[in-house]
Amino acid sequence: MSMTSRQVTGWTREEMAALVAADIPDGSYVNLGIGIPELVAQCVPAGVEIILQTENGLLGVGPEPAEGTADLELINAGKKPVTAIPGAAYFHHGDSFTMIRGGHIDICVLGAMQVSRRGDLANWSTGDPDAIPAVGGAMDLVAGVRKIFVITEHTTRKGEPKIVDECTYPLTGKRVVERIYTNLAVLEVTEEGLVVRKLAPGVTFGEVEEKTAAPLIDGQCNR
Amino acid sequence: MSMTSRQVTGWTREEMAALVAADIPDGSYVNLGIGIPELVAQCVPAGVEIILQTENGLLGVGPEPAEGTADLELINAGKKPVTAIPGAAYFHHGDSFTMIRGGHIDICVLGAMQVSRRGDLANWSTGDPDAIPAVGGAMDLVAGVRKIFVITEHTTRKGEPKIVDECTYPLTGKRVVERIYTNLAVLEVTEEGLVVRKLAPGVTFGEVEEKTAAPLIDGQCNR
Amino acid sequence: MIDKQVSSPHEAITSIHDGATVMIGGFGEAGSPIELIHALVDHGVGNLTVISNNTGSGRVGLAALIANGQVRKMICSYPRSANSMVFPELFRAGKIELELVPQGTLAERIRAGGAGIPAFYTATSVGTQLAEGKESRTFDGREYVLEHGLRADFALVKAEKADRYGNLIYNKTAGNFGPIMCTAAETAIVQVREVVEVGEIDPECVVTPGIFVSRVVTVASPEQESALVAAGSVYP
Amino acid sequence: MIDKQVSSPHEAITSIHDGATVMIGGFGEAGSPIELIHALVDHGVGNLTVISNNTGSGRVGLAALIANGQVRKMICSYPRSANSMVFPELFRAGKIELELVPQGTLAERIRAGGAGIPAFYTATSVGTQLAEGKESRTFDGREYVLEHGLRADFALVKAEKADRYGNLIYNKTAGNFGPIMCTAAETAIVQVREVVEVGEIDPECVVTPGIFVSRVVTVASPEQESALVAAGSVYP
Repeated sequence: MSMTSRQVTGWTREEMAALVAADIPDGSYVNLGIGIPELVAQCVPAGVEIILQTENGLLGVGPEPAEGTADLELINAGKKPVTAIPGAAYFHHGDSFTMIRGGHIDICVLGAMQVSRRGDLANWSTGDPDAIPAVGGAMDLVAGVRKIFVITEHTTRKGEPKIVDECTYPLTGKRVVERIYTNLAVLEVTEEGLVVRKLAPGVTFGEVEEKTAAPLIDGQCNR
Repeated sequence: MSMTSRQVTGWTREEMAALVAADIPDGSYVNLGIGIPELVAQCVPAGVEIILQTENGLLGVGPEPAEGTADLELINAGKKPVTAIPGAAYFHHGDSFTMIRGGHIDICVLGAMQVSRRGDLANWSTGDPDAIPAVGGAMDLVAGVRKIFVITEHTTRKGEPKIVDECTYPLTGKRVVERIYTNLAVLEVTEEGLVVRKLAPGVTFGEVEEKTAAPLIDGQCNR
Repeated sequence: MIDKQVSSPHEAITSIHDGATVMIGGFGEAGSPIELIHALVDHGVGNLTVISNNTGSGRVGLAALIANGQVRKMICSYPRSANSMVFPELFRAGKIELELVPQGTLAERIRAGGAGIPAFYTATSVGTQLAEGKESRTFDGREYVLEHGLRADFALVKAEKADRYGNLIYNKTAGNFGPIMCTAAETAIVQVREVVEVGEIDPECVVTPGIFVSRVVTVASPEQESALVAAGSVYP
Repeated sequence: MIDKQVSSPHEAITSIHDGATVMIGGFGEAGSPIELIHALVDHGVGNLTVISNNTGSGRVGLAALIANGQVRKMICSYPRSANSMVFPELFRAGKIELELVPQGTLAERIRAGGAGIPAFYTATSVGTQLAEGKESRTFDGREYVLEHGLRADFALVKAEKADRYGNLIYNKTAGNFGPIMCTAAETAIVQVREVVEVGEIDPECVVTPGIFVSRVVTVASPEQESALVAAGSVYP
């Protein structure tokens, strides 16, 4: 057996999405961010009905359109063609953000650049002076939606921690994230700090600590 | 010939309404208050199309329903059954007052208890401590509609002037009235004061002055 | 499966508690959810703050709720109207509180409450008694007053059709305050003439998307308030 | 007789003047009024302030207007997207100004402008860079920032159908900013696929009542921005 640090991979993106989906109560209204969060839609357990909102004016987002049936006027916030379920509703941006900012959406699942131990989220800008700043609806979602779940790789491609003591990138919102689903663990943001609730198979608490730039509390649920 | 002060009656209510209607440009969006203002709808000249809004959620108010066809869910702000013209639109109170408060209605015709020389309007409360205060949409209309026309008898039933130097009743809005149509005259509120633009047949400027508790300027139009 | 239907007006309103703030839709009788209000009269909880444009007529519907002593305070724009005696009597006797709000400000406060806006500025009421004691501020040379968003624990609303998701369409001018009240209440309770299959309401024509609705109850043939008043009915 | 129809996109936009503020509907290409924008490119006026969620893609539509040097300032939430090069280049070169606004705040500011509300408080952006320099205030223990209503001289909007009164319905998610922009512009100019007879649009389904619309022009088969971009089109 080699004693060098082994490669820790943990859950796949689909497994992460399935973990998020399993934590969404039946009947929830959910907004899914662009990227990995979109996978959550495909992982909703049988018998559970959740309603997806997209901020560009649709409640009741359905699956991707079948090949050749895409409608350029029926898209999601990522500007990809989608479909609408029976019982959907279309509305304008004013009404859409009444839903989001008025606290009517139960859960929003977002990607992250960084999350702090207190639940601060940075996911819209690297702060690079040469970058074109673009925020979209991210700040509205974190300010208005009841629960914010983050789904993200535990570290950047370069191996740097994304879960940190304080975000160094510009914030999207302060103290907004409730749970973080990474490839290594499921973490909850609590008053006491970041609690590890679940570890990916074969991953140890110590390994997660090593890849996290904030103190962690071991609070695994027996489930 | 008797030398005692003669009875001055001037225009009928229908004639007053016709004068108002003649001053509404083709294509205008108009809100009519409860009472005498409602008569304006019937006086729109042939070939002129105006669109009536009622604040309880209808743009395109039509005439009274034919006998026996009243729909209790199709009413105007006075809670009377109305009809809807082809090309009408229904909407909720939020959108209705976007029209009113956002400056989208061209003209509102209202009744008055008092109008001051500067165009202050009092038409919602006598200030009687025993009265039940009720304001409805009057303050929104005077604050938001582009032009406010008042249609009213020149004096109260007791013969007291309704056009006054300063309103003694609680105000609906300050400096909001543009024109006043009474049974005796048509008056315009200007920076210089109240200008009499038109006199009812057989009525003299002096007679109007006598029944008005504010200084008047004789500025009759030759038309 | 999401299904917001409940079987009776009584079941729909039974969670309304003493001291609750309740928005009630309707402009006069048009859109007034009379069966839900009557169930609330039967339910009997008190100290309610009711937000509604009017105060009802005769001794049925909202007027019956007030006559039954269940309402501590009314927030409305027009508390007197033809056949409205209950509120005026109690108000003169000092037995009910009134917050008088211009109709458009009332609508906007409800809409703001539903949209997460705690306060906004409006020109309505500037220079009048109703602006007294309110903060004012000048923007671009015009004076405005600060008004606050309104939220409620419950909304009672009447609509025309719903589906099991709670998507709603209304009938003509009976919509009025209903759609904005659904957005501003923690629990929006709606009586409809008919519940249709999911997919039957055109998604382009939905007025209240189901996200704003908690419970739906079918009242196929609602009572007409004016007919009850004309007949001299007294509820209960 | 009221008839808001004009005969061409050019006629529809010809009153747009140098220095005007112009709201342009659309979320990406969905709802982007490309023929009206191209007419504005031909028209050639400059120093425009454009309020739109994005900044266009390729070298057609809004991107063409920007590339043509007609836009002094963009007010938007998401100025970069796939195939968006024109704005980023000019922005990096300091040749165009950007006011970055969160999407919901942008929508609410437009809605407020249309509803006569000069300013309102929102929780969005609190604690972030985008709240810097803004007034903040606490209501019920939560912090909010003050945001101002937005109005424009003109709005360019794409809808599905209109009648001669200017009543509009939209298509699916192509409505997006269109309905609120119509309310917030002095002159709302709308391109539609079809003008129908008065009475053909169900009054319960009208999304934009005609009062908010000044001009309507039929563009039966609008260009698809993404197809033009894929083909490497450059306008003009």
